[in-house]
Amino acid sequence: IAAGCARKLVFSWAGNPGVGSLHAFRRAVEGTGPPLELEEYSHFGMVARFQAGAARLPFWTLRDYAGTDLPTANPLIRTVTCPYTAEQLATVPALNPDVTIVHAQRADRDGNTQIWGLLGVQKEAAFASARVIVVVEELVDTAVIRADPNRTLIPGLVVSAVVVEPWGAHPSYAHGYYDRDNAFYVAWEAISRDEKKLAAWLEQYVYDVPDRAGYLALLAGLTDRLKARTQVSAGVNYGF
Amino acid sequence: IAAGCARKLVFSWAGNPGVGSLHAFRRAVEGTGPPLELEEYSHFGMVARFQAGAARLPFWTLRDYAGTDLPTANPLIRTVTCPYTAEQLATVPALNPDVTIVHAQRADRDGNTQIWGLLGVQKEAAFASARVIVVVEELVDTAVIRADPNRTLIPGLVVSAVVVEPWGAHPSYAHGYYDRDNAFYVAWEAISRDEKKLAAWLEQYVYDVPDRAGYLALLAGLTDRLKARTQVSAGVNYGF
Amino acid sequence: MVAVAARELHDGEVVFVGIGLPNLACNLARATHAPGLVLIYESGAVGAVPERLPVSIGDPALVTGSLMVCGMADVFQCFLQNGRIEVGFLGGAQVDRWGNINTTVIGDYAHPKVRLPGSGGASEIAAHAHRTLVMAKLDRRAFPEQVDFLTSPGHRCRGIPRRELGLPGAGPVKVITDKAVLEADGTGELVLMAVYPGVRLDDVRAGVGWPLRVRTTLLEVAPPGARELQLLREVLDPQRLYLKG
Amino acid sequence: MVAVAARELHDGEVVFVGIGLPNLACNLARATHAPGLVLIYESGAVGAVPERLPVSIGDPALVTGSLMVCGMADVFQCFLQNGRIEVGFLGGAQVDRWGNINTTVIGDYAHPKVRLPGSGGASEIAAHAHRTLVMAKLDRRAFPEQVDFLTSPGHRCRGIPRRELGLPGAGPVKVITDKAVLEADGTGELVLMAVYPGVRLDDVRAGVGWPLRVRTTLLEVAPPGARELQLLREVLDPQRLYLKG
Repeated sequence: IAAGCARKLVFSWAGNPGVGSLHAFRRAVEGTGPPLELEEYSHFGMVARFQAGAARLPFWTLRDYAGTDLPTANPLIRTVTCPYTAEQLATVPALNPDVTIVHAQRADRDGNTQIWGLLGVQKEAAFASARVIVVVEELVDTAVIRADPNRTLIPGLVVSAVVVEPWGAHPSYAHGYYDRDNAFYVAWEAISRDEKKLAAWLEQYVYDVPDRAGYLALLAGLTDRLKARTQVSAGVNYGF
Repeated sequence: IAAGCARKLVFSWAGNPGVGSLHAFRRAVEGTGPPLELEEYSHFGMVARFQAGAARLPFWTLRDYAGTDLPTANPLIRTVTCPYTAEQLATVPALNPDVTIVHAQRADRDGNTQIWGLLGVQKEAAFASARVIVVVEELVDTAVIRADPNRTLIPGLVVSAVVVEPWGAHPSYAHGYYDRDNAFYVAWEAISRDEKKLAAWLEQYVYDVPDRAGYLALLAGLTDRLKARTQVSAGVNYGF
Repeated sequence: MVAVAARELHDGEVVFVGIGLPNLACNLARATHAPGLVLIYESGAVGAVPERLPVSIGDPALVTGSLMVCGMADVFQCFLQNGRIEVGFLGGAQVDRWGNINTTVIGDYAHPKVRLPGSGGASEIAAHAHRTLVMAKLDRRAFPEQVDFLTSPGHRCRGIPRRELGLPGAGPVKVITDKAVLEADGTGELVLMAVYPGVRLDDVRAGVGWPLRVRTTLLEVAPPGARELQLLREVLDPQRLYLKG
Repeated sequence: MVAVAARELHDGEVVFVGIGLPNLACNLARATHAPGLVLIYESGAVGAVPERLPVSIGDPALVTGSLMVCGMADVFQCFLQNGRIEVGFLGGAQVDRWGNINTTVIGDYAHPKVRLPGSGGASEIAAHAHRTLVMAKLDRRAFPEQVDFLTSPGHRCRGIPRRELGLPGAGPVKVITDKAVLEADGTGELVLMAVYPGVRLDDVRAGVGWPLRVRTTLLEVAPPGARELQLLREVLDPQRLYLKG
């Protein structure tokens, strides 16, 4: 938004998690920054849109929005009548992104991707998308995937590209690899509140770095500070 | 069906997997056995019914049945019009069973249930059901569940009872514990084809055994013949 | 405020938890009278036992040691819409006379004075949780007669009673503020139920944008005990991320 | 028949596999010209590499060593309905002139002469797979002009062309029998494309319940090679569960 790349935001929540406001977003919407078109749902609505997209259905049905102003703010929130009970239920339209980028712990070179910890809507977004790029902490042999197929969330047959980029989720975390850089989120409050600071940050950490390694090189001590401790689960028996 | 317990069958496929016909079912429907009411879907239709039930929606939408005779055979297969594209899509009504019985590898005493290998529609059926009974190979400490929460398929908060019954899936299998008793399925062809043999089998293996242990005692050598070999997966790191 | 909210939770209940004060309240309840609370976070952690104060709804501490992790589609469809959530926590920039909540915009939607983050999962929590608890600081601007934007439904939405809207849950049964506790009366209107020690009725009335009615027997909120304060200050939020005092 | 079906599969394709002969065909193709086939079973195993001949669609050998296991909801919604399945296999008690298949009843639905198992996943495979391959023994009763019950849609259903029904996949492009291979012509009618060595045209016509048309250039099916036979008999089905010869 601040870099002027975004024309429209389709969203259900726009804040800095656990910290506060997203100031560039607020400036745009409150009329003091570059204009930004909005298409707004709730979390369930956005999840439902990805589900419809993943199932290649044109819409998804949910019990939601009765009594709220959200359908007025967004005319794409509509209703359907149940063919059995005749009751009215809310609908949202399918979302089929051009590209979905997923961060995962590991994948093989064919894109078979394993994720543990929180799963979000990554499976649904991947199946809904025309192309999928998976960014992984580790590229593993297919034998690692095949040794525990219940951990696979996204099959290679929907993946277009695998990018191997350790620490690629920073400032967020990768469960089992490194923790969230909370100091960064807290610092972002002051950076994003001030348009000049934000421009300087973009210059230093985005425009002026040649690649991800260059970005990480600017963050001294990161790996020592955030590396995950070891707490490995037991395996299960796939023999028969 | 043969024992006269079933009045109506709601189904999508009725065969002896990999072997052939279910003869008691055929006798009933072909008019030479006790009468049986049918409500017939396809697999996808039945899966969709459980999904609707699990989501507490009255129906589920799917692209299916166009051109087939299934909606004629079953008037509960209907259509809905998409509020965005105006296209007609098939619907099936929600299925909310009174009781769902799930077989699983392990659960804790609160019913938090972990399953690996094939998952079927067990999660959806459990969430759709008024009551859930979980039959497990092993009762484990909650710490075992909490050590690998991504393996939990059914949360204890939807489970009414846990039954600890090793070899409880026989003649089917429990992945990682024992294999399918294929000889049983093959033998079933001859037993079920002949009403007298079937009655004798019910007498010996169902009516005359006091409990599951009694049933297993009749099947000498079972555990040696079918016990799973060991092929344990590696764990993953839950540290952060 | 956190201690007061914690007391509203019964042992064994299934609670949909947000970050911040609700998370503190739930973990305080778990550490005191309700060890069997099942905490569910919208990010997909079920039966979470966070060993540190989660800094976001997606904190890895919510996963490690939890009973189950599921996708967000399951959280909203199989837990919330399915009716498995007994208590939901809500907060917001505006709470009105009927318990409606606004987390979307102050002013007009198209040209807002203040743009807020939006619904997140609040709209559906307000619809489906068996009951909701609202936590908000008492302030006249935060408690208007009617919300500028109705994000999460209360007991009467733009004149229509909750029941007629087909909303499954009972709605916001209590609003816990830093000065008083409001509760919904039989008509769904928020009325004053209890005040904190030392708070005068006029202070509360000054913080509310409608003629606030008072329950026949006004109660006084019991202050947090030593054990509650010690847990909050030394164990649950030692860095004072969310606590002020 | 199995070897002929195997040749229809291209390396790297995503195939929805049933038990029995289709499973043999897929695993023969995987062992010969198409090692990169991705086999998906309706039970939820993706990229299966069964080390033994699966005795049921839920065989644990389909899981161990596979690329992914998912629930059946994902199989049908995210793979099949999503359009990710390139080839589907179908079989049935009746296959008609337009490639419609019956696996439900012989005779009237309410009072059938023979009750068959039903659709299983066949109806939706017929609708959604990019193309389907049908395997059935040639027999006049099995190849009627019109199926008694239309379980799985072919190219023309009760007079309505497939395209008008909005079915996403191309339908049954080939029907592989034990005597001949039929293919759908431009109108969707099954016509004779190739015969097995030594099979006479009259034998094929006698096994079909409609005036069977023949493609301009009738082909002869190449018999299975030594390697194919050896794999089938010694590796894939040594116990002759599905193979006769």
